[in-house]
Amino acid sequence: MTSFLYANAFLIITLVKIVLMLVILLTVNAYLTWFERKLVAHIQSRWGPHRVGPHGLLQPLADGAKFLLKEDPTPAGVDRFVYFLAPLLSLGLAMTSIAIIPFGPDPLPWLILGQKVYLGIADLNIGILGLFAITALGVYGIALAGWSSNSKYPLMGGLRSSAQMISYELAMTMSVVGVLLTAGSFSLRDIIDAQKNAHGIFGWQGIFSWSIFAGPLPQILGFFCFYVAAIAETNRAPFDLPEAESELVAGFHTEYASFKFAMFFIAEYTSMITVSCLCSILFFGGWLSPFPPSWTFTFYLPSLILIPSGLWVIWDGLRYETIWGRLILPGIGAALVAIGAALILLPALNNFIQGPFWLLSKIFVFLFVYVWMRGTLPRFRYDQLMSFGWKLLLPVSLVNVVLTAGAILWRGY
Amino acid sequence: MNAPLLVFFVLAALAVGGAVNLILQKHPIHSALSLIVVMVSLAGLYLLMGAEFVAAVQIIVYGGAIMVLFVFVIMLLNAGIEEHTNFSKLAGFAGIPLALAVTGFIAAAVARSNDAVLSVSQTGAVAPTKELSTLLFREFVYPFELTSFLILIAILGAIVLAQREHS
Amino acid sequence: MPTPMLDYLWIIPLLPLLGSATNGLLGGKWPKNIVNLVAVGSTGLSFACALEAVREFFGKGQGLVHKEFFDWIVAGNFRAGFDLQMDQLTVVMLLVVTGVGWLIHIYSMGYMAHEGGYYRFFSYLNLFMFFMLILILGANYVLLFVGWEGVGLCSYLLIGFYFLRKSAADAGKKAFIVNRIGDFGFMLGMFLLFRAFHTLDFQAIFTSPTLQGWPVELSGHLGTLTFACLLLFMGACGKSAQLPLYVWLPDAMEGPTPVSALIHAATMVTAGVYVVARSHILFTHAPTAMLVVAIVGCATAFFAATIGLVQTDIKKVLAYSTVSQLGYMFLACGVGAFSAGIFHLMTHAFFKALLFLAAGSVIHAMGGEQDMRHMGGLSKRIKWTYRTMLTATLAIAGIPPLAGFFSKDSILLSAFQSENGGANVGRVLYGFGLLTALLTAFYMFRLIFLTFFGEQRYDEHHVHVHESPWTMLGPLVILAVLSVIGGWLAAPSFFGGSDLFANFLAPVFGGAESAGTEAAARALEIPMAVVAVVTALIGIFVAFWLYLRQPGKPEALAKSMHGVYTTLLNKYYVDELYAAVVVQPLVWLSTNVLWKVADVGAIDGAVNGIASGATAIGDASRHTQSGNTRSYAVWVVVGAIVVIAVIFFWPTTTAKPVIGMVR
Amino acid sequence: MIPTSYYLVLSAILFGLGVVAFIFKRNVITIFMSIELMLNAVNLAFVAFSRALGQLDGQVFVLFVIVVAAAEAAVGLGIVILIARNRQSLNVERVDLLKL
Repeated sequence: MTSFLYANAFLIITLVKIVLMLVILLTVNAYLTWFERKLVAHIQSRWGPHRVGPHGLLQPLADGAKFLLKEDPTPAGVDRFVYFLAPLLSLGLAMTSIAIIPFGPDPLPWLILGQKVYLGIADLNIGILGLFAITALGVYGIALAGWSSNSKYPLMGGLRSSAQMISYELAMTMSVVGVLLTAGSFSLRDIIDAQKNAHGIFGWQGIFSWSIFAGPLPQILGFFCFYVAAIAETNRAPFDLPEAESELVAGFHTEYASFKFAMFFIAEYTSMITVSCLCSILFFGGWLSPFPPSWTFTFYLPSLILIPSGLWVIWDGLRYETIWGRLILPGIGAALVAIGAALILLPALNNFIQGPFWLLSKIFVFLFVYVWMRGTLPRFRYDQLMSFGWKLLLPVSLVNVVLTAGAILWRGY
Repeated sequence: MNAPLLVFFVLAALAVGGAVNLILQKHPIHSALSLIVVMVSLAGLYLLMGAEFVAAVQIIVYGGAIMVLFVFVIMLLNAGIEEHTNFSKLAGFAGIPLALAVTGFIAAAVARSNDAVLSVSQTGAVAPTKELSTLLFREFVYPFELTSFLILIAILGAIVLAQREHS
Repeated sequence: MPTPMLDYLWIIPLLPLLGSATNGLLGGKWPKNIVNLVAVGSTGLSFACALEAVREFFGKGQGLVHKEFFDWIVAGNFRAGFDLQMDQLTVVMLLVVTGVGWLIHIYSMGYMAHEGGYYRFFSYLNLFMFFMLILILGANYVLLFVGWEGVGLCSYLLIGFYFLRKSAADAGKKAFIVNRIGDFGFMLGMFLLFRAFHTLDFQAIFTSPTLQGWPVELSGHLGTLTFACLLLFMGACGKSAQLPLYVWLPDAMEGPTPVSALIHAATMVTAGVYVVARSHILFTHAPTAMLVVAIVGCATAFFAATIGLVQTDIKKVLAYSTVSQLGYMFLACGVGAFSAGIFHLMTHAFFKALLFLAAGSVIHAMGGEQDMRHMGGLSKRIKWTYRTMLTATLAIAGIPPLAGFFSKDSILLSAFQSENGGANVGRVLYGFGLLTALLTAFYMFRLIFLTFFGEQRYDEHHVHVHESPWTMLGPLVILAVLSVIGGWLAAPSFFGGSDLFANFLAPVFGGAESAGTEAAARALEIPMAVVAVVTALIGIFVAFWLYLRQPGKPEALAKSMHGVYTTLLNKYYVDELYAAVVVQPLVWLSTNVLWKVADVGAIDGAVNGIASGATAIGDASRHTQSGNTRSYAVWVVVGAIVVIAVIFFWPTTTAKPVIGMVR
Repeated sequence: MIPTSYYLVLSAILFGLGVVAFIFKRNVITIFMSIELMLNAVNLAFVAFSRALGQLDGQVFVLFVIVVAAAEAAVGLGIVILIARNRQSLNVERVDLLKL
């Protein structure tokens, strides 16, 4: 038995990783919706969900249940196969794209089945290209959904989204080229390492060596183009024309209900996460700490954040209206404090945690910006969208490529 | 029956199946989807051969751009089931034999050729993208530039063709 | 010392070519002044370049400048390069061509002002300049021949300039065809030379040991060189209108007068003389050929002069005088006085161009009237034209101290002294030359008197006589000056000095000059001159007496000597003769054999047959065009299969490797 | 492991299927797709050879083929749109004005 395990350790570990990743991803997605609703609500000075569970913390569960239990009608005259294929495609591709992202520099502190286990499922050495390949296929889900619903609003939505995605894919790919030129590799790991070694402005380490600030040419333009194009790729506000309620009801997924709709929903949030990952990895040094490596005390930053917030949660929980809140919130707080304490007590674990900690916090920041934008910006008009993509983003990203190449030649990287 | 061979056969079966399905399907969208399947599985084969960059480009350009364009056009024209006219007698009776002849000829050429290369097994390190790019931008730089012109002209042509002449 | 112009000698011919191209291609749209600017500018520039080149040439010291610019024909060991060369002879020709050519361009601006096809005219004229310059600068017979044919073409184009007038078109054709006959000979001559020397480069031939060791082919003995020279001379006869190929030149007067001046008096027609002078070394090796040249020249001179006596068309008279003057030049070459020939060529270029231009001015004044019988008494009305033309006439008549006197005198002298073919031959030649001089003086002054003196025989109301613009008169004056002073180069030889011109050309002709012994020359010089002048005066007096004193006389004479008169009037019926002997048979042959049988039967038959065959095949095969795309697809596939089959399954012993095919 | 000839035969089969589609499909767009299919088959052969010969030229050619295919698709689909617009049909057999 064990011999079998050891023989196919790689396969088994990978499978386990995949399952774990799925679970985590789904949870995160769920709570991302909660986070978004809360945040948008506060931006619009509302309370947002606060009925189900303390601070509406159980709202995602409620939503999930609703998605599962609602009636799932299939409109007449749809192309059944494609109609069912479309959501699967979107979700599947969105999920797959996460698999390429590495979440930490070092393997786990302990061996499993005699193997070093890295955070992250597959580490292709054409990583970023593979990612783009997958996102490139992502358009089918939406387009086909729009077409197969055999109804005019979805068709419109589908057409729009496929046009939009093709247009912005170009800009997105182009804007990354600068970083690739600097790093000289497609592999995400190599890209991050290149940023670690790059000496930044004034030769400072840490934040100033990230490729947005450092490198032959700071990739500010590149980042701008990439982020905007990526938002458009994920059909998020202010580029969410495919599902523009005011004109297309719900765009491509008008005809989808309950769980199939949920799939699109999850796919969208997953791709949001992917994009955030990419932004932080390509431009913000991935898991690199913003402080110079010499500042060892920053290793305790996770704990310093966890413990006070845990304490705050406890304190807040004790003053909560409902009995449930007064029971659950302190529990969470206690858990946070415990983790913080554990990090202080186990230096090995603490060292291991640094990379993921920084990466995750960066991802969180970008997700925040996502929601922030949605809460703030109005939606583009379609022609504005197109002209923006073709006449501004693409040229700018091309300029960025040229400048970077020139800088590399000039500064002899 | 080792793993790569297994993978090869799976992908090959996928490709062939997709191609057959392309022929059998009546609706262009379905044909397009099956073609996408073919392309993706070909990309898989490229990966198997270690041609990672080509595989990626295959998916990005073919799958992500060209086929999207096809689907887009199908959606735009709202193309329905293709009507089964049979005006061309010639195609009717000569089609299958001809296709068989092409396949047979090529296969036979492969079979009866005594070239050592044919028996070379596809193994070894992955094709380094750096070398590929070096080749592309050193030896093949003129063709490369020419293709850029080609693309430009194609874009213009597409625009000119597709725009409605508004009087 | 740097010699930029010599290093870039090709610029001199290139400029007119550019001008020609510019005018010919774009000039149609342009206003006249721009066309003028281009044409006159280009020729003027090339004249300036020529002057600069000559200056550098002298600065460089005597001797030959030979530049190879690029290979043109290279076949085996034969090389005909675009090589230009420059020696004293070239200098003379170059200055004459560019200078006179330029003046005539200026003149043409005025003369052609009211003509159609203005730009066309100037384009042709520039093109002619280009080819003429190639002709005189070329360093081998092939390049020379290019220029030779080129000027022929231009003269054709310009004679037929008024191509709507049938006579003009015919004259053009005539000139062209007659020239072809000569060129045929010229080509044969070249082939012969190539066979003998395995090269056609001037220097290579003239300095080749083959030629040095060549035995002089004595009179009566016909060797390769003799034949080659005779053939070359045949070409020269064609181009320079000598017997028996002179017939085209008088008709060439159909062209515009500046053309007659430039091409048919000053430059092109002298090409023959130039060729003979250029290949003087060959000729000196072939006395027989020289004798022929001399005789033909002399005969032509006399013959043309006699015809000139009775012509009434002012330009025709000049044409025949040109022919006879050319005869003089050949006479000079024939008796071995090449420098004298070239000298006469130069002076003749001056005064004959002047004569033509003045005649053009007269015609201009008379509103297109060319018949002298309808002129008269113009001397008061158009003074400048009169004065210049009188100068030229005196010059051609050989009155000292004008140019014509010196050149003609030296020719006669050398003719008198030549021992080639026995002393008597020289005497006879001299006699005819003298007689010709007399006739020349006579008909030229006949022209003057008929045109400018006596009572006016034209109608005031129809033609209002007016002097020409200064664009026309300027060149006249300049040429007049030249034809006065042009001869003084040779003057010192009379006052015990030496002939500067001959000395100047000496490096080229060197020993070839068989101008007798200096002492004998000295002794003869003065008497000869006196005789010649007296002859000329007699001629002038006769003309004066006949045409001013007793205007009735000429008709009476014509009556009395009716036969002679009509014969002369009809130019000895040469044209008719040619028509009967050559033209008619040719026409018959081409009509009945070439046209009716060969062309209609064979060629057209073949063409039509092919066409109808194609139609039939197309009609048969058009049924494959079903218009059905899928069928086309099938055909494509069939083609693909055939290709594959051919590539892979072509029967060979061993199976082909796939890669071999793929690579 | 996997002999090159496998790849070649596979590409031959795909090409043949492409030919079949090329002849038997009536829809212009589908015919285009069959052409793309044939191109893909050729690409496969290219990569296989480049791999077997250990030189990358084949892969470069593949890139060129892909570019050309993209251009062809752009123009071709433009033409298709025109056809659909003018003849209200995508059936190639209905586009047969070029008759005797």
